[in-house]
Amino acid sequence: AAASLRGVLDDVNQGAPTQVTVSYAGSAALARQIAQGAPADVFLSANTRWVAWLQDQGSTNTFTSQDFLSNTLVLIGTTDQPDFDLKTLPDLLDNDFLAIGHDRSVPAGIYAREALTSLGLWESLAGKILQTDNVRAALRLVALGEAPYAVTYATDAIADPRVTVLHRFAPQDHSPITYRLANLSDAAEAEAYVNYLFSPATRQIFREHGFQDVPE
Amino acid sequence: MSVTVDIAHRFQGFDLNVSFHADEGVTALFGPSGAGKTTIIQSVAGLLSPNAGQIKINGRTVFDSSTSINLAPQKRNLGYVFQEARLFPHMSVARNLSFGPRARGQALDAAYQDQIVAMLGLDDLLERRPSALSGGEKQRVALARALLSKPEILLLDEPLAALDAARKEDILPYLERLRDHAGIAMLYVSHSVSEVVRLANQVVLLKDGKVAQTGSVEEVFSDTRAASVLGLRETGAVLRAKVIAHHPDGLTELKGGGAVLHLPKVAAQTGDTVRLRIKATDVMLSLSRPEGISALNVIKAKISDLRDGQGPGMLVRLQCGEDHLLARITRRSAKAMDLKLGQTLFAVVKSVSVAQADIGT
Amino acid sequence: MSVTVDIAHRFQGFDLNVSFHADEGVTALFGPSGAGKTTIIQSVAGLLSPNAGQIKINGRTVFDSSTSINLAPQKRNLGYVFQEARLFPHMSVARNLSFGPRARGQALDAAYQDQIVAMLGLDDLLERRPSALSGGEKQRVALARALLSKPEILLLDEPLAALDAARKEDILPYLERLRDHAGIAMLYVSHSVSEVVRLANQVVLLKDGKVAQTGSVEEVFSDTRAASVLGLRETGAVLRAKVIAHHPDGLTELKGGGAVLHLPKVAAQTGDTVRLRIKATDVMLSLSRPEGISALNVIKAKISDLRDGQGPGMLVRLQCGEDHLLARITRRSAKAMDLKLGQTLFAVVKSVSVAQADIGT
Amino acid sequence: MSWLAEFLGPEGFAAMRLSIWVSLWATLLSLPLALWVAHLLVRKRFWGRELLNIVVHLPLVLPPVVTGYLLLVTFGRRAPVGQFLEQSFGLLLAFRWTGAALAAAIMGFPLMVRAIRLALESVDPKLEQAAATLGASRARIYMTVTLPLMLPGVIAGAVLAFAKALGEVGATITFVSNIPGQTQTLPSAIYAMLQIPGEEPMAFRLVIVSTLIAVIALVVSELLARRARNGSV
Amino acid sequence: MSWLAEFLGPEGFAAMRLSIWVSLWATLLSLPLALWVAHLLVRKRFWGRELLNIVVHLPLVLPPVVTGYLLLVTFGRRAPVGQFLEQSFGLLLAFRWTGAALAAAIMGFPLMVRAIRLALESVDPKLEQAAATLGASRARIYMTVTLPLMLPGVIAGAVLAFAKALGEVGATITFVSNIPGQTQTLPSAIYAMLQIPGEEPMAFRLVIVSTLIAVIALVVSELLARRARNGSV
Ligand SMILES: Nc1ncnc2c1ncn2[C@@H]1O[C@H](COP(=O)(O)OP(=O)(O)OP(=O)(O)O)[C@@H](O)[C@H]1O
Ligand SMILES: Nc1ncnc2c1ncn2[C@@H]1O[C@H](COP(=O)(O)OP(=O)(O)OP(=O)(O)O)[C@@H](O)[C@H]1O
Ligand SMILES: [Mg+2]
Ligand SMILES: [Mg+2]
Repeated sequence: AAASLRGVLDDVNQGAPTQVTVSYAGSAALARQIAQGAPADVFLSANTRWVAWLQDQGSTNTFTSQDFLSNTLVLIGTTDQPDFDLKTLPDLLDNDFLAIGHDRSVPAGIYAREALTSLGLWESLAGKILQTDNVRAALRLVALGEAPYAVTYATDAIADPRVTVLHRFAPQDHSPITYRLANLSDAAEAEAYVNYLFSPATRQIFREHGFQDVPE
Repeated sequence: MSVTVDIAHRFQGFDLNVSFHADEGVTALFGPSGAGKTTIIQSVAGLLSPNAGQIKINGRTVFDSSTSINLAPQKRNLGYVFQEARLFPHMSVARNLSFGPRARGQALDAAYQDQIVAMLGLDDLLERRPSALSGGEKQRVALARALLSKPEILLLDEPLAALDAARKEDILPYLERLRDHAGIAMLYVSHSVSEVVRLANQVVLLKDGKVAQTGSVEEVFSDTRAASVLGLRETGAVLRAKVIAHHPDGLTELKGGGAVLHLPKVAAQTGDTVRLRIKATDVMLSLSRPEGISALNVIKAKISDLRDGQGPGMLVRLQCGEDHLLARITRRSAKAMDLKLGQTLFAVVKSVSVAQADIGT
Repeated sequence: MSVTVDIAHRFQGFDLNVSFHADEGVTALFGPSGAGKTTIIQSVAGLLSPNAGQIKINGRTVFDSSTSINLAPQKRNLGYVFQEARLFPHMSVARNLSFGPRARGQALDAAYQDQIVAMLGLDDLLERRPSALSGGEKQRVALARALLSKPEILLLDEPLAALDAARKEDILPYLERLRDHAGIAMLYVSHSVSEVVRLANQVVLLKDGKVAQTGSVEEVFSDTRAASVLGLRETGAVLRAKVIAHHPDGLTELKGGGAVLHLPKVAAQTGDTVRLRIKATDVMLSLSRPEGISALNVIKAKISDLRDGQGPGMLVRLQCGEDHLLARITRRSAKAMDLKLGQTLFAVVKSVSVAQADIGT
Repeated sequence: MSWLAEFLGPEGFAAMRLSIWVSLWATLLSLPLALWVAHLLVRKRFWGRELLNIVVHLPLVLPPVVTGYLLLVTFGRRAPVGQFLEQSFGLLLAFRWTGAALAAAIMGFPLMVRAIRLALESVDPKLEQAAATLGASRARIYMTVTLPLMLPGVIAGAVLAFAKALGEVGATITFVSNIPGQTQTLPSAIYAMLQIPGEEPMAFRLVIVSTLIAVIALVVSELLARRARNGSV
Repeated sequence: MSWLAEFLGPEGFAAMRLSIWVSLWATLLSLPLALWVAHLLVRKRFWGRELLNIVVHLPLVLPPVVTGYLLLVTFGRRAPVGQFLEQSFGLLLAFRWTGAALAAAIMGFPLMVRAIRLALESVDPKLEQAAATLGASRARIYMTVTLPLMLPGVIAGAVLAFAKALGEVGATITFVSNIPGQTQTLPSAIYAMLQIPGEEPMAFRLVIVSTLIAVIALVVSELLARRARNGSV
């Protein structure tokens, strides 16, 4: 599973019907490993592109995939600013940085760029953006006070008490944020586990962590 | 056991070009610093491949530049005492000593080892590391290490240079016995004439990478021409003498040079023939047979050659029986005594002035 | 310039405990392998801190265990020729030679350097690396390197051991000049008696880490007790003689031991006093003044001591004028001649048997 | 040990055990090869020597992910070499601890070879010559003279490789993934934990354990090296 | 150069230039410190020596992310040391190439120190003694005897550190992030490329360039080392 799902998934798996072993790594690494015959039954990707890539490889016998979770994008900071205005962000930054995931390789970074671009802010933020190798690193920069702001998932903001959400991006400003699940095996246990993941009780756990159901 | 060397090698600014044959016994390589002694020995050992030529050990070609034969050192079955000790720094002295026998898969010859260790005074050093040894001690260990590997050929590069006279006196008789009884060939590098005369059957005189002279010790060192190479003090003759009797007062009676000689106890059996070196400077001439003097050895002789040296001295060659002696005297004495070719007179040699170290058995 | 040493040091299985004073000139450290010579020299150099004691150089305390003074080697202004050459392998010979002057910030003394280089025959080696030198060449470079740093104290640990007689002959006179004119103090380790006698003003005889005897060369080497340490062949006496005249036939006339002596040209001015070493084995005794013999030097003497040695020999001490001589003869001769204490007789010394190398100017 | 298991949690404890195991194997297995490669690089002149030198250094130069990626496409279960090894020897590397050991070994290899090379270069060939004149075969000389004399360097190389193996995450996680109990080493576990805000304390527990293991390895190596220098025979 | 810029694209080319720059600085700046630390570790006996040894090895043992994290909390803009450096010397490390150089230097430091240590240990103190008796000061001895004799090891250490700097990504990206043109080094760029499906070819272009740089460094170092061994003075 994508490393950023760790935490919530550990909670979820407590009640799983079967014994689940999770390998947390980057989506790219996992996709490639599955293509090379990794003994994986279910692949949870933070990123639809690597699921599509894996499907193209055609290296697994069975392959069914479906959207799994959704998330929202937020701007976080360290202190609560009730009258925060996103438009002033370039000025607020002054000598400081906005942390986002890498704008081409990290999903949250890609969404962040899309959002900021459609809001007309991307250009004016040039040179003030820190790109990290995963979204949690962006979060960490804010948590440590190294960067005053970051664009992350809402779920990340919930997970870390040191940060507060200053702004929620509207879903239409960026492509839909979807986690995708690929079922790679026809084993009954895999089927059961997938069903478990979609069960209402499990969904509730995900929601508690800030995730959202995929819009129909 | 024998070694045949015929090699040429070139270092920047130095050309080696030598050819000699070393039979069983000791062949001394003698010559000034930088003459090429070590280079020759290294070639025989197989540690240096000369540019051209060939080397045979016991008739077996171990190196030949024309056929590209070059036997590895470990296959040449030799023992090498390096000019610098080259002990294994990570092993105790004892381990250094047992290295050769182990490597050759020989059973431990404890008696032999004890003998060597005692002779070289290494008993107290066995547990030490080489780094905790004095210069002379290192050299002794290196010698012991080479001896203990029981080689067919021994290459000794100034093995006694760092040792005191007393210690040399302990080691030389052993090397003599090795020469006489073990049937091995030794190449022996030394700057000490007395060592060479005592040990060597044959001398290869080197100069600037060339063989200046080669032959038996008697030939090379009795040659009046060799005097310039050997230096004033070392010129002398070698004569053969037969052991007649060992007397209870510690003197050995010998017959040689047509005369009866008395020397301090010579380590040889009655009837054996020994080699005596008598330095030219140790021989005094007298017109009449001297009486009432402390010298026991008076040899009647005939002058066969008179040769002026540089300086105030001259060299007198004497025929005594079938052998000859050299005497170095001043020209003033020669004039006073009116010496002439063919004249008969008496050579006086103090018994003890025939040094122990100059007796080759 | 002087060195005062009073130290104790303990190695596993070896106890050093020595005390001596070395004045301007050459002090020889003489003794068997492992006696502690190098340990002493290293202590003086500051490369080894003895367990206890103190060392003074020119009156300045450079080491004192009680006050924890321990001057760094670089502050002791000395030159050290190591037993193993210790050349810098990454520098050419020329660079090795100029290391000392550069380090001490001395201006290059080209004339001096040329002189040393020529004396030691290093001209052709200057561009070489130490790894391309023969054993003797390395030793010569090491000696040159120490000399060129122009130290106040010279520590020489067997500096000539790997050299041939001819080369030694080139170097010894230079060391003599250094001793006589440069006013520096030298500690000189050597196993060669002739080197020591020729060079040293004073001898410290070491045995097992203790000073066995100390004193002037004359005292130490003429002492019958020293014979056991020196070995049979090296026992002898040293006597002072005055140069009377140089004769045209190359002989120098001297007066010493109450007699007139003739030696091959001695390198000293008329009127100078020189030191002659006469080995006990080179002295022959005669009851009457011998006639018609080649030996020029006959000294009238009185027997002052008769001492049995081991073996067939004995040592006779002779009083001649204010000096004394030692003669080594066989007991058989002594009996035949019926020698007694106090008896007057004649000592015969062949002129040429007083070796050049044994004349200290 | 139980307090340690408690301190680290079951996953962390398993990761620790696996990491030690993997690092030891990686170090021990690469040692002979490193000795051989160092020997080739120092003592032999052959065509391709410089190439070998470069190949050995590559894992250091390339980002670990790249090394992991190359390992995956070479030794993966669908990859030619991986399939060959699996079919011929039943040796499975991908997604096994064996693969983690391979990754760690490769990442540490340049360090190990360099240390050994330096040590070999400072062994005096004159001593090997002396051994040869005493009749020792080449192999014997290597075992009794060369190797003991370069032992401090070999130990240094081994420690570097072991330490590197303890810290290696990029290539390992890319090659064999991060499967708890199977391929999750200490550093992979630390990596995963750092993904969860608030898990830093647990991550730092693992870091401390990792450091402790390294300290033990270092101290042991220094002792061994000291013994080697003073001579062990 | 323009063909290279085309081959790599502007971002890749910038990353290459930055990487060379950062690696050179990392190597050159850590060299004196590594010489000093190696000297302390080999020649001095002091309290805390073992501790220093461990600290030096830590970057090797810890997962790079951890090192990066520790750097961030030490040298970050809000961190005490970082603030001190910024206020006192105007030296900003976080999110700058200077920080990338620092991260690379620290990651390569254990390798450099080890190589230098090994070399220093094999310098014969007898030669230093000889230099001392010739009147050379300690500093002079170090410069003219010790350093030249250990030069092959120093060069090896520098090359290892340089190579490591060329490949370091974990600590760098964690400490200074990945700002194209400012802190995006070659390995960061490669890492990012490998996360994007279909970008492998570009990643491998960068890998090739990275390898080439390393090859040049290696060849130069071997030449230097050979000259050093044959003696350069
Ligand atoms: N580092 C050491 N550890 C233990 N013993 C040592 C050490 N160095 C020297 N020794 C011992 O101390 C004694 C004196 O050594 P030293 O080197 O002073 O002898 P030396 O008189 O110079 O002998 P040589 O003429 O053989 O050079 C020897 O017995 C030697 O074995
Ligand atoms: N590796 C080398 N490169 C260049 N010249 C060398 C090399 N080794 C020796 N030589 C030179 O070759 C000559 C002979 O050297 P060799 O070591 O054989 O002399 P040697 O007779 O043993 O002298 P010594 O009595 O001083 O040991 C010397 O002039 C020396 O400088
Ligand atoms: Mg030689
Ligand atoms: Mg000594």
